[in-house]
Amino acid sequence: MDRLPQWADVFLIPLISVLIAFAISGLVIVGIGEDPVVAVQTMISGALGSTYGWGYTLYYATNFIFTGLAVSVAFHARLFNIGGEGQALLGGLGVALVCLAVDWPHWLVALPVAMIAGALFGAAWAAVPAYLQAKRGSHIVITTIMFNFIAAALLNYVLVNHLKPPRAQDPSSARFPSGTNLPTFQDMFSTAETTLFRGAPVNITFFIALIACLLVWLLIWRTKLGYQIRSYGQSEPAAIYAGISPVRITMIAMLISGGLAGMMAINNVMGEAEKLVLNAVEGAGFIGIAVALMGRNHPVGVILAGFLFGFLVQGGAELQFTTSIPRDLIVVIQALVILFTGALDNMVRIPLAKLFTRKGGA
Amino acid sequence: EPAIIYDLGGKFDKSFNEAAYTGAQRWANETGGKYLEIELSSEAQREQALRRFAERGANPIITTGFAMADPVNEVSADYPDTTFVNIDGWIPEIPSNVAMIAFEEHTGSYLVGMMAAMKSESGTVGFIGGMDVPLIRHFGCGYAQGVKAVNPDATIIANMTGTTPTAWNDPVKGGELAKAQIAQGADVVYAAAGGTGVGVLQAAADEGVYSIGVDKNQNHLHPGSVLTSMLKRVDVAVYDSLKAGDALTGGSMQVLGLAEDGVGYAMDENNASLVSDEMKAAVEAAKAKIISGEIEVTAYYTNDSCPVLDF
Amino acid sequence: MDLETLLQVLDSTIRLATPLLLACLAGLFSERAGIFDIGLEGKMLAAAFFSGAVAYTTGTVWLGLLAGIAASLTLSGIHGLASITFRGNQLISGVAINFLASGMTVVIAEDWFRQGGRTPSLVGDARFKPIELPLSGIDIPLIGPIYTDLISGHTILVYLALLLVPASWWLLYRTRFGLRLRAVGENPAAVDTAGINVTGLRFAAVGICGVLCGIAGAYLATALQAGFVKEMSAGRGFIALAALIFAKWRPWHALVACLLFGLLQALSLRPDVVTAMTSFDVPVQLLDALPYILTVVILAGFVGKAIPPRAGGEPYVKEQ
Amino acid sequence: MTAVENQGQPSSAAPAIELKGISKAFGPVQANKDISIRVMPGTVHGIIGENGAGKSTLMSILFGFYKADAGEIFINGNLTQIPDSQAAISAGIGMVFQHFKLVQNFTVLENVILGTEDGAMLRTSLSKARTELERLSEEYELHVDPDELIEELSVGHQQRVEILKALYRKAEILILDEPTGVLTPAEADHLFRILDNLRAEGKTIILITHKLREIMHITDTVSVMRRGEMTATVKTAETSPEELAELMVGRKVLLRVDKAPAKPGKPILEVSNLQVTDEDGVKRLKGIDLHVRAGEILGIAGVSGNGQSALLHVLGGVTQATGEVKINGTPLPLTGPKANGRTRREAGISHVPEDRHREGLILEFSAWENMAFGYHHDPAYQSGLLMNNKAIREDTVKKMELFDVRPPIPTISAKSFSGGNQQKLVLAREIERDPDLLLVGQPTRGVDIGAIEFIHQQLIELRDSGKAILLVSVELDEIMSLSDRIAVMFDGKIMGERLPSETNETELGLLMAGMSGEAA
Ligand SMILES: Nc1ncnc2c1ncn2[C@@H]1O[C@H](COP(=O)(O)OP(=O)(O)OP(=O)(O)O)[C@@H](O)[C@H]1O
Ligand SMILES: Nc1ncnc2c1ncn2[C@@H]1O[C@H](COP(=O)(O)OP(=O)(O)OP(=O)(O)O)[C@@H](O)[C@H]1O
Ligand SMILES: [Mg+2]
Ligand SMILES: [Mg+2]
Repeated sequence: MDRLPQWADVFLIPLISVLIAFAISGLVIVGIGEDPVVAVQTMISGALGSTYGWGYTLYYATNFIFTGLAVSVAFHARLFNIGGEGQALLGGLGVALVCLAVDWPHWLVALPVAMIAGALFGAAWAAVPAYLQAKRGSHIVITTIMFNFIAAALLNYVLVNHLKPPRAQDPSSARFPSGTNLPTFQDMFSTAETTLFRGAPVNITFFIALIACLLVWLLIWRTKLGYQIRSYGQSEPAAIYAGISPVRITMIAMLISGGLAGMMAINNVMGEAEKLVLNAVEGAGFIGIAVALMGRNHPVGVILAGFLFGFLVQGGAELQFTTSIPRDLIVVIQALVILFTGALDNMVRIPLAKLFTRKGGA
Repeated sequence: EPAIIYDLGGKFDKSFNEAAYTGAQRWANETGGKYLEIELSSEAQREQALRRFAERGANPIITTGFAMADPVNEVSADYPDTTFVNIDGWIPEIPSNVAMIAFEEHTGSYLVGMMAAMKSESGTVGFIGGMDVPLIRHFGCGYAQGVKAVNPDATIIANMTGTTPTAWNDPVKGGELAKAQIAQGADVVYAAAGGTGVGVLQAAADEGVYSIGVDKNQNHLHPGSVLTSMLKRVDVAVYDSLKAGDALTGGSMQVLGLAEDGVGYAMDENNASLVSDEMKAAVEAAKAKIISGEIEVTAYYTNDSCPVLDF
Repeated sequence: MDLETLLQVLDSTIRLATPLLLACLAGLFSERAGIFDIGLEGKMLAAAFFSGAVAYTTGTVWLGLLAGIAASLTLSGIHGLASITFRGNQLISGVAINFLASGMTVVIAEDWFRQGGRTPSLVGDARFKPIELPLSGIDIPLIGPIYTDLISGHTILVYLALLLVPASWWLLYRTRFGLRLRAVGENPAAVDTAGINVTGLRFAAVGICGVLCGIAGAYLATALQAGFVKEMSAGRGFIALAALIFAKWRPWHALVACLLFGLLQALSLRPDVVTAMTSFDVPVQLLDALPYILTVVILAGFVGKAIPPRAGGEPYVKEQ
Repeated sequence: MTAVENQGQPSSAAPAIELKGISKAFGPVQANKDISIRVMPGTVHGIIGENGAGKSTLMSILFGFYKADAGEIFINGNLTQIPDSQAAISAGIGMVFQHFKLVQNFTVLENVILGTEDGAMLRTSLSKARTELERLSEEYELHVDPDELIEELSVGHQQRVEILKALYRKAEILILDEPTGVLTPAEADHLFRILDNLRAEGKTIILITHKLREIMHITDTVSVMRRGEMTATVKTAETSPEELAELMVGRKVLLRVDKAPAKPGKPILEVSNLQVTDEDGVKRLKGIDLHVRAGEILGIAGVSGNGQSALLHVLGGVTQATGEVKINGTPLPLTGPKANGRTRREAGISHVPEDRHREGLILEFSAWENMAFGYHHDPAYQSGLLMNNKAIREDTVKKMELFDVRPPIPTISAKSFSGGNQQKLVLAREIERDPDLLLVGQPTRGVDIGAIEFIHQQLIELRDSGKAILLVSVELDEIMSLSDRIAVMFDGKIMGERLPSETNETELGLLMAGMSGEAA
């Protein structure tokens, strides 16, 4: 097949794909009788026009960075972890159990324990599909989908029957003790005169997400383990030749992946809700697939794509406040971005490659 | 500019949220006023919606559903100049800028329970709740007491749709539950299940038995099949709150019962032929006795159980 | 459990199994031809909306059914374009289609009806009505009630779905088309060198999948219920997928799997029955999760191995 | 023995097949370059050529599986468009591919009718095919149970199904791509009887093979391909194996490597009763005994598919086995998690795999990342918790220079190097590890003459520095010129061992065909 320069593969194709997705979304907006220009303006001002908007955009971006990293680590081992949703749900359970277990004196003490618990629960939820893939060849895509549903049912059960405080109506846990409340950007950046990020849920987890990106980058491109993961992902026979155990790499990559997805819980459960609610993940596990795809499985790309999706979600919420465009339009845009950057990649790539070959040949 | 936040299920659930919407529309039509609104689509949006409106200076901010009580409690502290209203919820200590509104659903349900028992030929009636929470048991308990008051030998089949908020919006499941109850002999089915009730009422109409709507007047949905509706005047509560506007004060819990016309049963041309004069007379008599205290309808909340029904 | 209760539960099972069965057969055709389809859910949802919307607008349920099929076929077309023509990742395409349907149905519903993402209730001819089969109500012990309560009194789509089981079996195993379709899912190169058009065959399979998902969706909105509500497919596409694996990609097994999963759904609506049967409280959540758990067990190969079509999930690439 | 120009053939009858100017490229690979060929009806025409010469590609074009970039096809003298296999089948062409195109979980009958069903229902097709199959089986000695599943059949029987498929479609021209590569000698003999029958019936057969014996035995004419080009077409009766070999490899003189006599030392590798069963339950190795001493090269000759790959894989830790393997007197683990490439490397074994694309390299990785492949645990490549990429890059530059890898840029990806340079990368990585034992599979497959010479020199140098080398190659020349001892493998067993000075290609060829040396 015709070859493309790397920059075109990494930047141009996703860019064109996203633009096509946006163009079609624009048509949808026109189709429902709204003004796409107004929509874009609303989204931009709502998501980026104030520290409040930024506070939400970055909050969502934090979620998506975690799930995007989760998907991309698995992807490097050529494993398609579609179970980020369930792993993040379970991570939430782990975080909640830790937060409710003792009356934490200070968030600095609670946070590391909660992080470990979230990661462990997420990893545990990824472990079974990983084991079945590695040892019994069960297709990990199907098993992780199944585990998403099982996780939802499990969480439902635990919340309703065990974590719900007596007499409470809705299925959510008790509020976490105040010693677990993470500092928000409002706490960190407001001065005496001006309140910044007022009420926005973005919190210290954002920085943890960035650190996670750095660590994942180091892991994948700078450590032996990452080298082995990438080797296995590129070619299983070659990996076996080099003495890399497929079973071991499959397990490890999925455990890291599940752990990252589970860590998302410190953002949404510990940082935002400060209690465990049903469906706390809100599709972030699936959006992580799009984030990883668009970000070309690179942490920097994941940050950028996570930010894009954070913007879409927050901007989309604003649409609903100020225009009569339903929030679900954002789901449509997300779908189109996934479709064009993921499944219809070749539709952009093939003509582009032809274009480049023709230019190269001329 | 006031704002309304509808709970999961949406403002067109033909029931609870739609009642709130009706009240708001009435206010808008009468006063020409405008209001902001949003329909929640997930749990995690609750706080953001509250803050978003508070940031924009909306006042008062009216929320429907008990699940909003906790977020309101949280957020209200950050916006002392905004008044928040919550319908159906419960907070241990009500902040001074939060107005809580509750209804005596059990007394309203008692009346429709009486009507169900009088209408039933099989002696078996059904109750289908939405999400399995104390509030809905409260409905069911009042209903059961009403049924038993008319026919102490009556059988009451009670089911809940689910344990999560999706139970408010699952007409398929509602329909299946109704069919199951009808197959067990129920010939009047009371749905206290939000949007799920649409499926219940549909199934009852399909199977040719009677149903009882909830919250809003649902008699028109299937004329001739919906026996009546247990009115819970969320619309009135919303209308009153909007009307009070900036003057609205918080810090207290207001309970609306039969006396205040906060709850009741619906009569209109769609069910006129279904409800005989004797039935009406009996129900009206009971209503008066409840208001006067002569009849005491036990609230489920009293000790988290129902004297005449096991859930 | 008495006969009456049993019949009620089984009756409910049939109603709830029907959309699963239709979607499962849909997936069977697609996956047998080598195209994995995790977008069954999305196609059903889109079909549910468009069938409800058009049935309401025109007052004719048959037009609704056609609209549902058309909507589902459109999404199938996208899936085919992505996974056959452009040799993209079939799983990602499926994920995208699920998202697309979930968002689009609400956006269009909101624009069209302004009822919070639902259609108005369908009445009269805008719905499929139960059909009383001849002789229903006959008074023979045991057989009478079974015939009247269980077999008779369903909508035409239920009978259609049941008929589709032998029809699918016959099509797959007794016709030229079926032979080729199964072959293309096992070894597309063999089909290609036999002088058959792989692309055309796979598109045909994806098309059948679209039609069946369309019927499944229409059943939800116009037969099981009277109108569309947001997310009304409620994971049935994934349960159908699970049933497909459970059935090891075979039509008759699909019927059994869907009835089993339908029974689980019916039982989760009847906790009283479950409690009576098991004599302890089975959490409804367990019943909800059981289809998925069973599927994982099957996938793990502990209860007979489920071998998917060999060429499944891979685009057919002759030259690089 | 003169090569005849294929244009020079008398045109008394129209050729059954005539190809004119066929070209085909796969991306940068020019698989076929301006190829012309004529095949007369009622003859068996052989095609020989090295791996990757483009034989299969040419036949796939004739069968409509690939589309040629340029060129014309004439069938029985008529210009025929063959855009797809359907057109080829209608033109009376049948093909038995190197890798069979059968649906594994279908029955023989179903495979036979696939694509030529009569009508939309299967019933009539099936019963018709059953009768027809019975007739064909009788006529051509092609007996197979029509109701058996393909996956239950032996390879030989699967091949019969492929031939039956072609005959059922009334093929007048039958193409067989390396049909005997997977057959036992008895099966191969049977196949040749069938081909004889077919020729007697007036059918035209094109036979692709690597085996000169087969060419001499059955064909009427033979074409030689090299690097995508058709170098010659000759009458079989007028040629000899030697001449064909020369045409195939492209040089008159066999490449001889200058080397001093070996000075073997103590045994490094000792193998006894090594057995391997693959995941399909087929025994790949049926009890191998051999040893390699320090300072010598043991060459393993054999037709591919006779267990050489399995042997390399076991010794390299890729697959599990039973038996005993000792290195420097210490037994190696052959099963369990310890039987892997890492422990083999730690034991002093380096491994140049047969298939550099599938195993030896990660094509997407850069040259320097590939230089660490398999040796990523090397302490010299680490700095603390991380890998020392700088050290790896420096090491790579050094080794690339040493092995004259062009271009000597460590940052470009492996897939961007030409085949020869890719092979040099792998060799540099494995040889420079200074192993006690080097396993080398097909070291010069797809490699040009210059590089071959270089690679051969490197191997000799390693030997002279006192290392043991186990060389597996299908190229007899290579085996003859490099080895100090030659073992011939056939059907998972060592058929015999010879000294290069005391044997010749004919004798080795016989051993490779499973015949004992004495008969030669
Ligand atoms: N589908 C393909 N895509 C890309 N390259 C290909 C493809 N098929 C063959 N090639 C390349 O074309 C060249 C010729 O391959 P071909 O299979 O025709 O060789 P061959 O002569 O049959 O070799 P062998 O004796 O090993 O079978 C090789 O370089 C091969 O790698
Ligand atoms: N796809 C590619 N991208 C970048 N460089 C390439 C690519 N293909 C080949 N090259 C470089 O171009 C040069 C010529 O490549 P080519 O494959 O023609 O070499 P070659 O003459 O066949 O060499 P060899 O004899 O070693 O096989 C080599 O230096 C190679 O590294
Ligand atoms: Mg070949
Ligand atoms: Mg080359």
